[in-house]
Amino acid sequence: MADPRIPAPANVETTVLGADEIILNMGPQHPSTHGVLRVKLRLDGEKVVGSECVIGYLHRGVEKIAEHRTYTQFAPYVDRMDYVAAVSNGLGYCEAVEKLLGAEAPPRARVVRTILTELQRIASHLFWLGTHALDIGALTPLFYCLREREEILKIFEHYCGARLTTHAFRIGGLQYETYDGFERDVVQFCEPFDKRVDDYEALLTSNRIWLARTKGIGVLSAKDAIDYGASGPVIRGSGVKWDIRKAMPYAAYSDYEFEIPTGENGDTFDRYMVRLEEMRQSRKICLQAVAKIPAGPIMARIGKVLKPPPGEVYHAIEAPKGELGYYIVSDGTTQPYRVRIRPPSLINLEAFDKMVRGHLIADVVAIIGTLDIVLGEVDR
Amino acid sequence: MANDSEEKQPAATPPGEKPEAPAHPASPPAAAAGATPPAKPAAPVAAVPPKPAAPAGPKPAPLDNELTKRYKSKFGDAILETWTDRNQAILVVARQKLAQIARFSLKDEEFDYLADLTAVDWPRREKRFDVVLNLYSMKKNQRLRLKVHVTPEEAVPSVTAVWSTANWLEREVYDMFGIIFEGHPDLKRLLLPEEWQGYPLRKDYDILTQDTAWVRENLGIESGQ
Amino acid sequence: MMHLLQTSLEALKPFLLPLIFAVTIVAVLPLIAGYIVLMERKVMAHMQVRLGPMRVGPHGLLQPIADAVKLLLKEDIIPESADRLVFWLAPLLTVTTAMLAMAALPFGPGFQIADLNIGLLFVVGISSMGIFGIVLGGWASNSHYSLLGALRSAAQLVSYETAGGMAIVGALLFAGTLSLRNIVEMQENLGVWFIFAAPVGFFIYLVASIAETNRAPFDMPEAESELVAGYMTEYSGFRWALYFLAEYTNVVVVASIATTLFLGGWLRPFPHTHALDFLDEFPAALMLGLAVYSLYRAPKQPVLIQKLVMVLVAGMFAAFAVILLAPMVATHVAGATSIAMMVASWKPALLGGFWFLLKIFLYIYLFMWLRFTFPRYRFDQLMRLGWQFLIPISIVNVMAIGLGLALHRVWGWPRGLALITTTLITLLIAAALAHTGEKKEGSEAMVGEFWGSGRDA
Amino acid sequence: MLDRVLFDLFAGLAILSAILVVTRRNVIHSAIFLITALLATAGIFLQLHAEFLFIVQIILYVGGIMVLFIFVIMLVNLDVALHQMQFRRQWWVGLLLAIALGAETVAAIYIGRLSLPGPNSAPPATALEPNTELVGRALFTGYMLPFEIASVLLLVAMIGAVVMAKRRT
Repeated sequence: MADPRIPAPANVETTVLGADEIILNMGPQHPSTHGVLRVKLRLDGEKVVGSECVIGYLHRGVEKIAEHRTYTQFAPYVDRMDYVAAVSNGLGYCEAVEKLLGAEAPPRARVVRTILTELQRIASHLFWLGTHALDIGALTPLFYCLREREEILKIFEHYCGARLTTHAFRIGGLQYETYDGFERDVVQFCEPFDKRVDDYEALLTSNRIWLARTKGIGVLSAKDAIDYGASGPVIRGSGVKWDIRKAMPYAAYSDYEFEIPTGENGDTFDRYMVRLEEMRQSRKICLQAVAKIPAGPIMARIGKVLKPPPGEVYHAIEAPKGELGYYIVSDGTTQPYRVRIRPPSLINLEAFDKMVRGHLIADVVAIIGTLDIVLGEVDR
Repeated sequence: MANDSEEKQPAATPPGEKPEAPAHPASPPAAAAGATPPAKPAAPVAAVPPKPAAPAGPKPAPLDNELTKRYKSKFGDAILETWTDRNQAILVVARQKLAQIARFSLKDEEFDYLADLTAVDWPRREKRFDVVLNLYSMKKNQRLRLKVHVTPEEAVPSVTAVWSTANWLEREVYDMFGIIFEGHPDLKRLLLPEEWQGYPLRKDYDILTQDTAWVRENLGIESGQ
Repeated sequence: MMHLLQTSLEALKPFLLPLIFAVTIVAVLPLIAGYIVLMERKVMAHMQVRLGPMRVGPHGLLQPIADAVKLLLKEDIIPESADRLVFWLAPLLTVTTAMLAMAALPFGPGFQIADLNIGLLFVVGISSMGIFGIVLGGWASNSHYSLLGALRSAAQLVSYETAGGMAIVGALLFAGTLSLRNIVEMQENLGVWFIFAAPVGFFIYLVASIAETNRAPFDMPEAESELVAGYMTEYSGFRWALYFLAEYTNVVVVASIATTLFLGGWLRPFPHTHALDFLDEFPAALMLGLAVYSLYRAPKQPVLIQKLVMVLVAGMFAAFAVILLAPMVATHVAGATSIAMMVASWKPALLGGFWFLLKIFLYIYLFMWLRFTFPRYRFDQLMRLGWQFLIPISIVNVMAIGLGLALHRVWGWPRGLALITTTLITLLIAAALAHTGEKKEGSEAMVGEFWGSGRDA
Repeated sequence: MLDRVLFDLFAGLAILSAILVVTRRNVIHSAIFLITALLATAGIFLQLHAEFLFIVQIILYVGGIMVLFIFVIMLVNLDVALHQMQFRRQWWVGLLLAIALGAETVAAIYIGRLSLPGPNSAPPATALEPNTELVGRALFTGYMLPFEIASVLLLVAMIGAVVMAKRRT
């Protein structure tokens, strides 16, 4: 029964179901909802009239757990949110706590962190491209993308022992020194990667059917993108030139030059082009960073027991999915008083209803794909 | 604080107000520890001073710059306090005026992007909840944090009309804290099932408790670890 | 009693040979369908930087047998609320129509079940009845997804049959007869395959045949990502295998129609130019090459049993090579004995069969190639392509070929020149039509209404 | 002798499925039986060596019209409508019409009984020569005008259908 304190919403006219309007329930077990997302589609024939996302199937209460763990103990939980881009989650959390402490990672740690985060961005975009193309019916790109992603995961495994939920960083810097041959592996991956992205483009970009399935689908204007708080490739696809790595540089991004790709009319095709271009830019960053990794310590002197002075901080980084923000409140004890994580996937998903109206069922799948959501991050 | 300095703070940390070198031990303003904490969360109450083993970071300091002046001139006493903590501006505003302040921030101060809306539960305080809005201005590349102190019974005016992204964020705050947002188009739980009893992120909601009735009825298992 | 038996035997005499052919085809077809599935999985795998089935038999060669056994043993669920009679009938209908269409197809000069003088019309007519199986199957399983899938596939088949039919008419104008055997003989007499005479017709038929057999990039009915498995969702076990068998038989039927009509049936490329007579030895050489290759691979197999199977496969290929070589060398080896003469007389039949199967193989390979490179068309784009582009172009193609023939026969233009001009006319009109199609889409902002006009850049 | 057996088979099948068409409650079942009836008549055409008619019957009736029948049945979901209204009251109108039609056919057969072939005479021995060409030639020479009129009529009908469909969506 509804919460008594909430007045029944007056303006919601109880819509008598139109004669031919049907509710199609997509998910939570559906091959292309990228996780346990349930979408209630109101259909008129095959055209989507309205939609409602039901989420929470993967809610693990990460923020509640944070209040019962010390700062260092909570770090591995962060990887389990956006499990496709665990490294950048870790970077965001570690930098937020470092800000809380008023400490800072040494230059060498910051450069290695940048390299690993950019590699993770490429891996996340590769995974997105493979599954997105698969949903629209192109079977082959998936295997090319996973082949490249495998190389990156090998580098992660060699560096910190894990491939997916890596827990690669520690508050204050890095746990492990880079293994010898780290630079060689990164260069070995990045050198041919540009040609690889050309292969994907050859398969898809000039493909008539791919254009027919992505141009003009799921249009999100720049004004709406900002109003709906979209971030990352979703907002850049609509033409807003905003990237936290440039606006508020963190780690070692201020030392490297790279462009921010943007689309024109904010449809699925523009977001696809933006993400492809971002992969190329990440490769450029990695190559520049690997060229000169400064020597020096990899861990700041912040001691074993972290007791940040009371207060709060909001630190946001540019995760592959968008702006990943950490709002941490400290009460001076060793355990954070409150950790709030701004999930880019959840907030990008809000624009889903506006983007999907007027399209057909087949487009719903393309639109879910273009938002690049991961349900671990949406439900936390 | 190398990377922070590039982070353009409102009025780039007013000259002279630069927090002195963090050498001296931070005054122990631990709000939570204080018995009957005064309104200001950071009032220095003599709690056990944290061991200065960790380098004591910057402590919250009152903030006064053109931005706060413009807000104060427009809303006068509705702006209760202005702080800067770790180089980030915080405005504590009155609950009633939140809608107007939000619209003012969007229209005149061009904070066109609501990065995040959340809440913090300080059970020992009389106005128990902090509703926190993290704003960001694309044009000025600045962040601003609005805070509202609320008791569980009071309803917070919804800012969904100002920034559409607040819709789900407010639903999640209601779901986790039980704070009512009046004027919200469709306020119901976002993550937990609709019939769930209790608000998990409240401090008094222990980590092991579950809505055993709901679990037994829907999942058919005798819950509890 | 003996008299009655005698007369009935006499009555059945003319049906004996076709009966044997029919039994061989119906027996061999599931095996062929199984190996086409294996070929598809292997080709798909190699296109996607992976190996495909490698475990059952060497290089997965015994995989189809494993699949068949699996499908036989799988539980055959009939949904409780399904309409039992129609649920049982639907897959049966698709398989029978698919196999019935094989009746008129000339696999070789001698090897044809029935040379109907309405051969082509018969094949097209029977395969158009395949829609019932799909539509009734979707309706009978009484689930929302299956009904949507069934409706979509029915609409798709109807619209692409028209386009395919008109494309066939394009080639028929040259052949002048409906009997498939005569069509191939006509291509032999004219000395030109109809693909060169009516190229536009061939490509339209290629596209239409892909859509007609519900294969990607037109496989909307069982688009995995939205409708789960379209009309086949509720089927399982052997019933589902029937649908699968019907789909691959349809692929073979469509491939053989295209081969007979456009690629010169059982004809060897350039049958008359004696300079290329070595092509007669090509089949045997190919088989020999395959035998040597599998022998070379045999020791490399990890498991002993796979080594044996590989040697067996090599033996089979060697046997084929000998059979295909026999007619050529019979006269030299055994002199002018009756056996040698008989064996030599088999030459056209054997070689014809080989070339026909090779062309079908290449056509099906083209199907697979398209399937793994193209994403899927959305349903309304698919329908719009069918109605607003393919059908008009196929009609224009028929008219153009008619004009070409008139130019040649009445005004005495050289045949080559007439045909080239008419093909150019068709291509020009096709380009114009495609252009207007895009311009119209460009202007519409929103994606269209129910059977909307999604973008077709 | 084989022809005789086949003929009886096809004729029996046609009559049986025709009866089933009208007696089935389930719409789809009656549609299926209608298809079997049409196929049976096509079989009889084939027996008379009229292949063109055989294949046209299949393409036209079974492949074309019946597909649209089933399409409509599925779209309109007749089953629901079937249970609601029963025309119980007008059965006697049906009966009268049936009797009138029956009398008419019996009279026709009785009058023409002389020209009908005897019970055991074989079907025409000389098979028709390939009648596709015959039908084709006749259509485009002797009956050119009616052919053109028919095609124009069809065109008008198609355009009418498109216009009606356009206005509804």
